[in-house]
Amino acid sequence: MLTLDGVTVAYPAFQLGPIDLTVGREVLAVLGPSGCGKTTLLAAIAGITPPDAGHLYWAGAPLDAVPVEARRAALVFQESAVFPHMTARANIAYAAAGADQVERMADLLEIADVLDQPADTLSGGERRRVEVARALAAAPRVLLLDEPTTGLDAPIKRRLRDQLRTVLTGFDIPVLYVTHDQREAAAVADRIAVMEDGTIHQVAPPTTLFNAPATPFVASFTGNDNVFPARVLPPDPHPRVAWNGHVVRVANHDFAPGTDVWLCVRPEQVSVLADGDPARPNVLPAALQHSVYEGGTYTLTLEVGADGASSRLEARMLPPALRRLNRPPPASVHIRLDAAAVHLMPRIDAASPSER
Amino acid sequence: MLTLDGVTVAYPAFQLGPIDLTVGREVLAVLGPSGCGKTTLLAAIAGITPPDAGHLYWAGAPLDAVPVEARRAALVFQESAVFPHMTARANIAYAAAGADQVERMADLLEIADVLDQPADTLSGGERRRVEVARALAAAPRVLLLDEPTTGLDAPIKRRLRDQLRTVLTGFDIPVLYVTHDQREAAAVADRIAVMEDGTIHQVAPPTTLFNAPATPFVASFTGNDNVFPARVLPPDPHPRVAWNGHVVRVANHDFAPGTDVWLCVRPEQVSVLADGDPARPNVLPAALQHSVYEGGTYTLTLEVGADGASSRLEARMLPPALRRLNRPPPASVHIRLDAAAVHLMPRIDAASPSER
Amino acid sequence: MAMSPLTSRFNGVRDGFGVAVLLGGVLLLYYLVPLVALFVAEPPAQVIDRLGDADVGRAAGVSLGAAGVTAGVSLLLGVPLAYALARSQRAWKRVVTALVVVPLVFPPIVSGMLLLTLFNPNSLIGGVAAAGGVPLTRSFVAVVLAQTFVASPFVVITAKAAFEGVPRAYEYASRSLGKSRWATFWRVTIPLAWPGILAGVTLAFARAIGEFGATIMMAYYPRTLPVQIWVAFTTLGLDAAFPVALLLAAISIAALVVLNTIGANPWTQ
Amino acid sequence: MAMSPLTSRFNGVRDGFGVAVLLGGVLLLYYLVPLVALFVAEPPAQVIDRLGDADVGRAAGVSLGAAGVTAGVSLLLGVPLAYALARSQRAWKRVVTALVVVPLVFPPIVSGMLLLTLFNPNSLIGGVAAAGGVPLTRSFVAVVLAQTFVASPFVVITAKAAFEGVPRAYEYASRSLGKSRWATFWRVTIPLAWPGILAGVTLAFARAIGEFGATIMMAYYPRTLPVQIWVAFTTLGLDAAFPVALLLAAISIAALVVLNTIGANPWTQ
Repeated sequence: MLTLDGVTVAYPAFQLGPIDLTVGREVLAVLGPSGCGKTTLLAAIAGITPPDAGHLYWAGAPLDAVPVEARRAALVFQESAVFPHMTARANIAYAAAGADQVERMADLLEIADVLDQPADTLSGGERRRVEVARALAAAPRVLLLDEPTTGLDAPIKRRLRDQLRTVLTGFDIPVLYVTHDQREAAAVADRIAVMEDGTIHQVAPPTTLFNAPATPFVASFTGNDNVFPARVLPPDPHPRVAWNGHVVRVANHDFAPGTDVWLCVRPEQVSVLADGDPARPNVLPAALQHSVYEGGTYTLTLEVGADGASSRLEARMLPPALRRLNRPPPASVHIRLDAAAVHLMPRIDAASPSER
Repeated sequence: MLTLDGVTVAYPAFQLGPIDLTVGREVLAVLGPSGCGKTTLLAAIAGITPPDAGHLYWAGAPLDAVPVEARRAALVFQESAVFPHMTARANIAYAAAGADQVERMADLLEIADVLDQPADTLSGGERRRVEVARALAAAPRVLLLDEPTTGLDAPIKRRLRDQLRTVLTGFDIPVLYVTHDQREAAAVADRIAVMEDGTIHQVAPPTTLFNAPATPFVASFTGNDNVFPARVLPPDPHPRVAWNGHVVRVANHDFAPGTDVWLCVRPEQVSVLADGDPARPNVLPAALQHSVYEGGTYTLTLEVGADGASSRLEARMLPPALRRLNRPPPASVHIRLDAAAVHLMPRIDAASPSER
Repeated sequence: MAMSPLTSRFNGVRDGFGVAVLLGGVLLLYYLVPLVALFVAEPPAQVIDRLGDADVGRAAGVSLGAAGVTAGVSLLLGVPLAYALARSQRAWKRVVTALVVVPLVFPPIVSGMLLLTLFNPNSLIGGVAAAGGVPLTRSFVAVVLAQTFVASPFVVITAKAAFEGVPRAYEYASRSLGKSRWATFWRVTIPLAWPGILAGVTLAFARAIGEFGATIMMAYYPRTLPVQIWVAFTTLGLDAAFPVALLLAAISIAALVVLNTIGANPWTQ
Repeated sequence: MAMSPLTSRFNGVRDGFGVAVLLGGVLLLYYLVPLVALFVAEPPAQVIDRLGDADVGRAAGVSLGAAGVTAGVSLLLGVPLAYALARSQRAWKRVVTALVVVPLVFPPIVSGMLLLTLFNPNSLIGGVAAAGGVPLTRSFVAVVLAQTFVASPFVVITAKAAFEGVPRAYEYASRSLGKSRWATFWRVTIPLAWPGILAGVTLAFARAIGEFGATIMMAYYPRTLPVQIWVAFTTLGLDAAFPVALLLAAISIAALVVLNTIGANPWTQ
């Protein structure tokens, strides 16, 4: 088990941390925009960048004085650090305890047929797999993957991602998997840590993170721009908020009545109805403005509100459901929000999250 | 209107074309994996790379002898070619006819507030917008965009994409928009051309391309791995095929009974039912093996088949539908395939497309 | 984030690299000590006195003048060649580049001898020129000829690298915006390559002003500063040569400062 | 796809760039003609005859021996310094790099004078060494000292660039796999930087063997090939010096061929 206790790395123009984090035998995705400090975090764990403050522990023992080569935290680099002057086999053998281990890793990552190629003749996907095989051949205590699928074409990326999930599950060690792709993070990880500007916003399992983001940044970075100001109402006994002149039932929360909050709901959780009964709870009239086909799914833009206040809401639909809806935009429709999927976040600053 | 007639560019290890293509006042996305010749195609249109064979025409007049600077085909580069020794304003003014045009373009692309910054202090997203503003300021006849959103973080990418769609629609000129991201292509383009190894597999509007791919490659590159061998049966009068021991009604087609074909159906078009009546057409028993949360949507893996033949099928579901299904894997379920969404492709080679 | 986390903090040079520091330190000391000696070996009064000498003044004039002309000629002839080399994919590019490098690796004395063979008054070219009143040896022109041969390749090589460092995307973008090749060259390519070109010219100037072997063969007269040092050393001894060397060293160090200020010193990138 | 479509076919050098071809062509011709002259100016028989001379043989021995030792010393001392410079972010990196460049831009005659000031038998160091039986001027050691000062920076600068060209990711990856810093250096860094190091050593060798200004000040005897050329030229004339120059030129061209074969010629990258 890897523990980070207040780990801080200070640069002139950027500071990572303080980071408190515990990683068990799991795949922890580190998700965030470029420059948020993801790679610096890996460098601190690997021992490349010593923290300016805070400590690292492995199973309770401090790591601070342990040099890179003794940490057993194997790194896989973004742009691939497969040694170009060796074959794939020599790369893996470089780290492996024996020749049979090379074969085992090659089988595991399905690169047995390219083992004797020079590294610089490998394709992008093969190179990443060789590097993962090499890292695992070193029998690491921790595996650190820095954007292992970056720069690959979509189908190869998908295949590598699925393969990594299978392989990593089998190894049962702490894995930090850095990525900027929220879909990849969700598909591959047991838990996701979302970072911005050197700090961690939230650490949670994928479904929690996507459906109950801790901050507007987490919502936005997980592809959810449906974040709106709302005010908590007294329960009736259902928890409720006032939003754009409507009363909306929401998931359980800890806010006192009268508190200003952010209301958020994922586009996938918004049901669009051709005919709805606005007398029923959480069924609201809406204007369907347009829909965009995004390859597989449709994103619908809806205007929702009453009494002069209104918000632009996105909904996601699959083609069969849109066919059944049968309301080409612009059209008047209703939306239904599942109370359990309507999540509240504390609203501290007054600015709209979309202005960030 | 831009016309390509048998345009071919031959390199020692790679050949583009022959390409026949007509681009009207539309956004044509050019979609394909890296190295498929997308950028070479733009270079041929811009006049940078003269074709070895074939001809280019603008409104019927040949372009072959027209040099780059006289083609009025403005290029926007993948890694951004904003001139680093100028401010954003000077970059746009470089191409513009007058100062008011600079302001107009800056307003259009929402970069008015960074106009006087040196280009090398701009963020990635700003740089792309400056470059698009500069290209449009030259009043081009054709706009050529080479992966304009590459390397940007997801939320910025989404915003730029939406902005480009709006701006480009307003300009009403032929736009070639090169990308490797099928979602982006679908969202931004009127038509999509899918390329592989220097040739165009299919040119079609997004929904056609995604739902009725011309080849297994197009299916795979648009995120659809549900491609399976099947055999055409005589109509009853519904068009039908035999697939894995089942009889499946399919969309209208031109294949003769007995023909070997590829059957394909997008994951979003597969309905998963808790209780289905297999006596009804296109309702098949299936084993739900596992489901993966991919951030917003779930991808379900199902085994479908009878009489010893079976296939692994993917289905995509939104969280509310999965909640209603209420069948945690592994489980026995049924799937229903909408006949109109089951598409057939010619099967020439015997290999499975997944072995490609 | 200003710095990449994987390159910004390498804290390991110290541990275990004592050997490197020791071996490298010997070398550094070997570069440093003569430099220190240069500035302390003779009392300033003696140096200033000797620099007032008319011979030294004349030699300084020849050196600066000839090196300036050499730098100008190298710029004028070298930059177009550099651009052609940088922007060509043809097979001749390799052959021509190899030819440009020849004067750089050639011993200066050999270069001087070859030029003397070509330009001496008994040769075809030298004879015609001398008859026309422009002697190509033992003249200011001879100094420029010698310096240009050994120094101009610096402009070609450095400017070529600078042009190669300007992504073609910039040029293609400019032309796709309707600007001609010529306008693109002046408004995009040259401004971006300028630091490298300037560095090349500075290097050529420094090389020219310090040139000895080729110059002494082509032009014992008029004396350049290096030749003056040699003459003073062989006729009057080390002490007499010293102040002239100090002057020449100062010019070289000034050129080095210019290079580092431009930020495009090709030696250190 | 082997080539990037935006860099592989630039068909425009020809049109409108006649000026570049003309100006550049003049320069190329100026490099080429002396080279041609070198190989045609004297009949082969005469050259071979002169090369049989005992003086020439002795000078060739001194030159090759001293340049070899210089190359070896530069490798041993220069590579560790280059690695320390390449892998350090400290402020002293800039200062030290500037110091290393000094001998490269210094006029050779000045360098020779400084070394002579330091190492002549009347100086502190030179006196002690001479008393110990190792005279530091007019000796083989003197030649090596002169050559090392002017030539060894090539190894430092070129090897530094080569080390900087090895991404640190490779070293970090190796160490994260449990390999020590030392093992990483030998198994990852050195193999990847090797072409550059070799190029630096070749350049240093070529510079050393052609060195004239510094050598003639430090060691008129024993004669190196360049000094031999100078002596032959001043005592017997151009024709007598020519065959020796041909020999020296051949060695330089051989070094150039080695550089281009390694594919890491720092002059042309």
